[in-house]
Amino acid sequence: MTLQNLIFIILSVTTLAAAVMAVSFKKVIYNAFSLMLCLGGIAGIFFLLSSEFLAVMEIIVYVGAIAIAIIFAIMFSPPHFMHQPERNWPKTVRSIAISAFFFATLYKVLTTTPWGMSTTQEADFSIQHLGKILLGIYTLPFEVISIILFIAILGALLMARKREAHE
Amino acid sequence: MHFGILTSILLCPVIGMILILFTPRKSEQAIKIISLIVSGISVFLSFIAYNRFDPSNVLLQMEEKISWLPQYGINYWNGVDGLNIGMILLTSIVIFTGVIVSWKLNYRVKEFFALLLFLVTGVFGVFMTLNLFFFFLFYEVAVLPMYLLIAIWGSTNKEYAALKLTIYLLLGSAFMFAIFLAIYSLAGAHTFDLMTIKDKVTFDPAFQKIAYIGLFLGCGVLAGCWPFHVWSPDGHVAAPTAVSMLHAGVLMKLGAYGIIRVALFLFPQAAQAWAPFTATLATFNILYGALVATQQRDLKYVIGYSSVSHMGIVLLGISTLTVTGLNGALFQMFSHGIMTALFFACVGHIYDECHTRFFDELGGLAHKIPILSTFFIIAGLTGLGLPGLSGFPSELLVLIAAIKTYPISGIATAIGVVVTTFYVVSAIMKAFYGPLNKNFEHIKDIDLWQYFGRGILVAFLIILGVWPKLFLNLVNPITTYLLLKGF
Amino acid sequence: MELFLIFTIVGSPLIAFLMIALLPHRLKRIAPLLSISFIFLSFLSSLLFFLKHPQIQETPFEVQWTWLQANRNLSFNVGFLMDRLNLLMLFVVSLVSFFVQVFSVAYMADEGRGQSRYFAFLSLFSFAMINLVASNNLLQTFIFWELVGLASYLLIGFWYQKPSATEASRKAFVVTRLGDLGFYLAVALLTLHLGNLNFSALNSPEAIQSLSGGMITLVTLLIFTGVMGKSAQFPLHIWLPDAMEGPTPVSALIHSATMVAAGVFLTARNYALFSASSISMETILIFGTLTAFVGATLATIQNDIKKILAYSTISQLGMMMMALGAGSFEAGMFHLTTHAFFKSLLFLASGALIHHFHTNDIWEMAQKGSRSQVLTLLVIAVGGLSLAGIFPFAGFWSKDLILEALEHKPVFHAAALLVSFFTSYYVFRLLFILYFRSETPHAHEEHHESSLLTFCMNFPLISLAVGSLIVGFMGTDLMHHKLLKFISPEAEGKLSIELMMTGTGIAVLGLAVAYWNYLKRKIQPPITATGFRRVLEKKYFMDDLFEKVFGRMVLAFSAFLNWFDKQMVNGKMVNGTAWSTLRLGALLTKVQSGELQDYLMIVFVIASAVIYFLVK
Amino acid sequence: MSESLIAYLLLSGTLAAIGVYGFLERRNLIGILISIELILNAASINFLAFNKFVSPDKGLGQAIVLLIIGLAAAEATLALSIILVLYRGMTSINIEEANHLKG
Repeated sequence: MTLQNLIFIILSVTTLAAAVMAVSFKKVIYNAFSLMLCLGGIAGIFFLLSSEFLAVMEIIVYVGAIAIAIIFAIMFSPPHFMHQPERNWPKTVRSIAISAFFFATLYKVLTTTPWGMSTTQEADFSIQHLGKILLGIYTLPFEVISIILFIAILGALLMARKREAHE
Repeated sequence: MHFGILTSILLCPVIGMILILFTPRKSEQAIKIISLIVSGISVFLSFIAYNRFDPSNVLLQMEEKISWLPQYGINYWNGVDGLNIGMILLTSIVIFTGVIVSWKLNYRVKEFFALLLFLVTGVFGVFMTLNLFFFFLFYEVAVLPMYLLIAIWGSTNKEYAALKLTIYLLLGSAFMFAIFLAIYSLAGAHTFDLMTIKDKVTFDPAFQKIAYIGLFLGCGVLAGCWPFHVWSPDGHVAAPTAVSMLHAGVLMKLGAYGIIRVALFLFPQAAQAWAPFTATLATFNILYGALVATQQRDLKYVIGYSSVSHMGIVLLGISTLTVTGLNGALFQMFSHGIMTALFFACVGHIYDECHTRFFDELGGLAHKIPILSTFFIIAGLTGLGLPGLSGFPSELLVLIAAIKTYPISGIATAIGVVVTTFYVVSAIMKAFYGPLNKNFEHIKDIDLWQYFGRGILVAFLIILGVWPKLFLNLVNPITTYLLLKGF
Repeated sequence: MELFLIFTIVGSPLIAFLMIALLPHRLKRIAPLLSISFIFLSFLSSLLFFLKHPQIQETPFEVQWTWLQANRNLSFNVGFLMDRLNLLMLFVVSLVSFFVQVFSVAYMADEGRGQSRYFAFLSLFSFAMINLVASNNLLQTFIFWELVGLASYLLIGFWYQKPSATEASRKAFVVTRLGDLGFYLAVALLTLHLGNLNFSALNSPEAIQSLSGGMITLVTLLIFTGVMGKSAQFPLHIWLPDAMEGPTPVSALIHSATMVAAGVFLTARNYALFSASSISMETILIFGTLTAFVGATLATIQNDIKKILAYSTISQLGMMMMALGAGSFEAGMFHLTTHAFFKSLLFLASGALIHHFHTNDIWEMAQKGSRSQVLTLLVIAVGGLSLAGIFPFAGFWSKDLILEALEHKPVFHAAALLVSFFTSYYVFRLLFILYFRSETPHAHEEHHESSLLTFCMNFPLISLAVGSLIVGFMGTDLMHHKLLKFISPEAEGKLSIELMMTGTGIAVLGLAVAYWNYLKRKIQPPITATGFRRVLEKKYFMDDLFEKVFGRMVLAFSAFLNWFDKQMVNGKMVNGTAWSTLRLGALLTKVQSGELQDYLMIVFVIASAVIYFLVK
Repeated sequence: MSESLIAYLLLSGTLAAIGVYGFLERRNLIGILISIELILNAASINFLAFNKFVSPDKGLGQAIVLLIIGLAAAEATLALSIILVLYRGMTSINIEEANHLKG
């Protein structure tokens, strides 16, 4: 067992455990914190996949922005906003069954597909390379994502705006 | 292509509709006058077309052809021959009088006349087009405004009737379109041009059989073929006057026309094979419609079922597949169109004045509205096939043809005439004769303008009854030619 | 010139009709004048035509045009045929029409606005009737046959406010149309088998040879059903008594003299065709006899003067048919002619009584003093004696001719004698009641009509009375059988003295019974035997049979169909389809819970399943 | 193990399945949002894993993951504002009450 493998196992277990917590706690705030933990684990996985830049981005954007936004949304809300309904067991069982089936499907696909492994092993995951291609051949997606973000922010503002005049 | 008179006829109502849409809602009189003028122009143009039409020439005349989607064989192709020139004339006459009859309408005038003209566009289109795709298209154009016209301006259970009518007619058109597509692809025609198909394609007998009956029933729904007739009485009753006139007068003919123009044209052998069946259905129509009509208590229902009965005569004439029968059927289409329009025009006035159409409540109207009663009686007499009016020659021709091919149907036709006499005379007796209901002391007879509108129809009934050659000369050469050639 | 004359004959009543119909309101008063002058014009033209062509017997005059082209080989014509039969009918129709119209001026004087409508309809009727007799082919005859039916319908229902009148008009129209059903089919059949409906062609030996015997029988019987409807032959006679709801002059014109005789005329017109089938001739004879008997017996118990005359008309029409059925074409036509005169005379006279006493009931008339109406009673006597077949009135000659024709058929001869007995009985009953049972009128002041109206009323009565005398003599040896020869050049018209004696004897017997019954009240005639009387009161159950049994059966069947249409076709099939579509839709909406996660579950399950089972 | 593709794929698969479970089970809209983030991250892991082991173009996967992160940010903002609006409309963020489409 190499160190890398050990790290991978620890990261995986942490991530999965955090993910399970993120979806199973009844209190939303716990979910949010578990999500942060889970995202941290995923950032580690990214690191293992030799994408340092994305690992950093993951921490910044997800943990630093999205999860925080969620927590803020929870915290700014009135108390009954966070009303905790009783667990609906039939629904839970149903959901578990379906997700298990979903996982089984994925598993079947993953195991039966012959993945053609890449022959070239020299890795060029450098930030420089990424920057080059982002502003080179992938300019269009890059621009598109910025427009999408812009529109999303505008839309979010527009929707969240209080519309007293309309009442 | 010389001056496209057919397109001009077709465009008249379209232009009228556009003008109406640009007219302010308030100026109702202007809207009515626009409708009157455009329908008047279409009558005028139809008469020019009639005049220019050469009956002895059995080929298509006044053809207009514009490539539209030639890859798929969809072309804007109009033309007239003896089969449809009369129908175009009929349509223009009925819409003209229909506009006059709707003169007193005062609810949502703008939309009413716009939709009415739109509807007429579709009817004109179906009658003049020679392309199956456009046939279907114009058919739909004719059907859809009908829904709104009945559901908004109608009476007596109007939403139900409008829905039923629309669903029925769309069902019929679905049948038709399915067959059209089958002709296009399955039978390998690869064009929608009727004449091209007729000249170039030979259909497999098995396909013919299926396609013919599909088309017959599809068009038959529109023609009120038993047992698909139930939409028609309800629809006629619910519709406002002008729409009833157009509907019973013209739209039902559209079905019969479709049978002749498409089904008989393309599948003559199958027509021969199915003839006993279709003749049986037609016989049912005649007797069933007439007998049911005797039981109605609403004046409009009587006329509605009489239409079913009379359309049976048309279908029987077609089913005989003889020159005489076909002539009779075409004549009956024209005659019944005018007659039933007159019927509805009269009943419309009665309903406007008395606010009822039930026999129990009517009675003695002849005291108060003698002219209208006279008109109604003339229409009734046409319906019962009184000589001197146009119903007689057509029924006679169909009878002669039927008694040769299907003697039982022929006898049924004659019996139908007697039953028709009974219900028409009973209707006249109950509605117009007898003591006057006190509630109707105030009612007024039609004024000179309305007199004129209905008078046109009466004049046609009498002229054609006295001198049927006027119409038969139009259709006789083509039917003779078609049947000699075996279509 | 001939053409012009023919057009004047057949067209002038139409012109009168159109002019009256289109007259402006203020001028409606001149309607009677128009109508009368045009019908007189028609009469004059036919007279002129006859005078110009005295040899019309030998060379009939015929013109025709194509009316309707059914297909390449088949066309229908309009045309006019002028031969002796037509001319005779033309004279009768136009003359009787003329007198009746003149009479109507007085009779309908109180109608006001309705008067113009009345005269318009009368002109329409005259037009149709004249064309019916002048036509040269069966189809045209049928056309005008229907049009006279229409005019009759309109005139019976002239007082459309009266429900009984409209009911009667409907009955008349529907029953005659029922008869015409056969005529219609006959026209169609003949068109198919001969292709030429001209009378000359129909009755030519070639045509008769080309048709099979069965076909001739079928066709003639079908035509005869039309005749039965129009000429009120048993059992389709039921409409005629009811038709008396119309104004009396209308009854005089349409329902006694002209239209109802059209059936007899039609049979005479196609006599060669009819003669070719012995079955048809027998049928005609049998139905004629039945009709004559039924009519005569029913007339004996009526109290309504018009009903008496109506049943008498039925009975006399039966007599004419008997003559035709027995093979004597000229006897039938001769009786038609004399009957037209004396029956319209009787009707007009009864109209005068009704107009004066405002009642139809003979007992009431007697009570109010019918004896004071000397002139009217006189002409009724002339007509009545003629009807009863008393020498030397018109009916005597024609009836004798019929009896003679029946001589070789003992059963029918006896029946005819029986009919004469009843005829004479009801005629004298009428006369006795009106004259001898009449009370002296109260001294109430007579309301004086203007002299013009009195003239209008009396002139036709006197003329017709004189006319019916002359017409009778025209068929006798005294005038060299002028009329008979005119009808048929071969006619012999020899009257045997024995037959004359028997006929007169029977008539006198009827007189005697009536005398005893209504003046002396000594013996009870068999007619009052209760059982038979009840049958008579029920009109031989024929009305009930048609209305209650036949009519109700059809109506019940229609009601069933109506129910079927509403409940089964519309209800179960149409609304049922709609309902099941709606139910199906409602069922499917259950799937749509509106909950996002339920939908997502379905998506995931299905997507997973598809992938799972697709991936190998 | 850290050098085998299948390990990463199984990890991402498990993560996705957990996300799906949450998506289907949670009634709280914020919980659903969290589940969606999990699924998105599973996808990101997949992309990077394939990028590393399968794809010859080393930049592509990263670029896509970058896109995903961007989209996730956009989605999160929008989702939160939608939740806010929904809450204003029905004073609850329980998704089971947002069933106006029920037939």
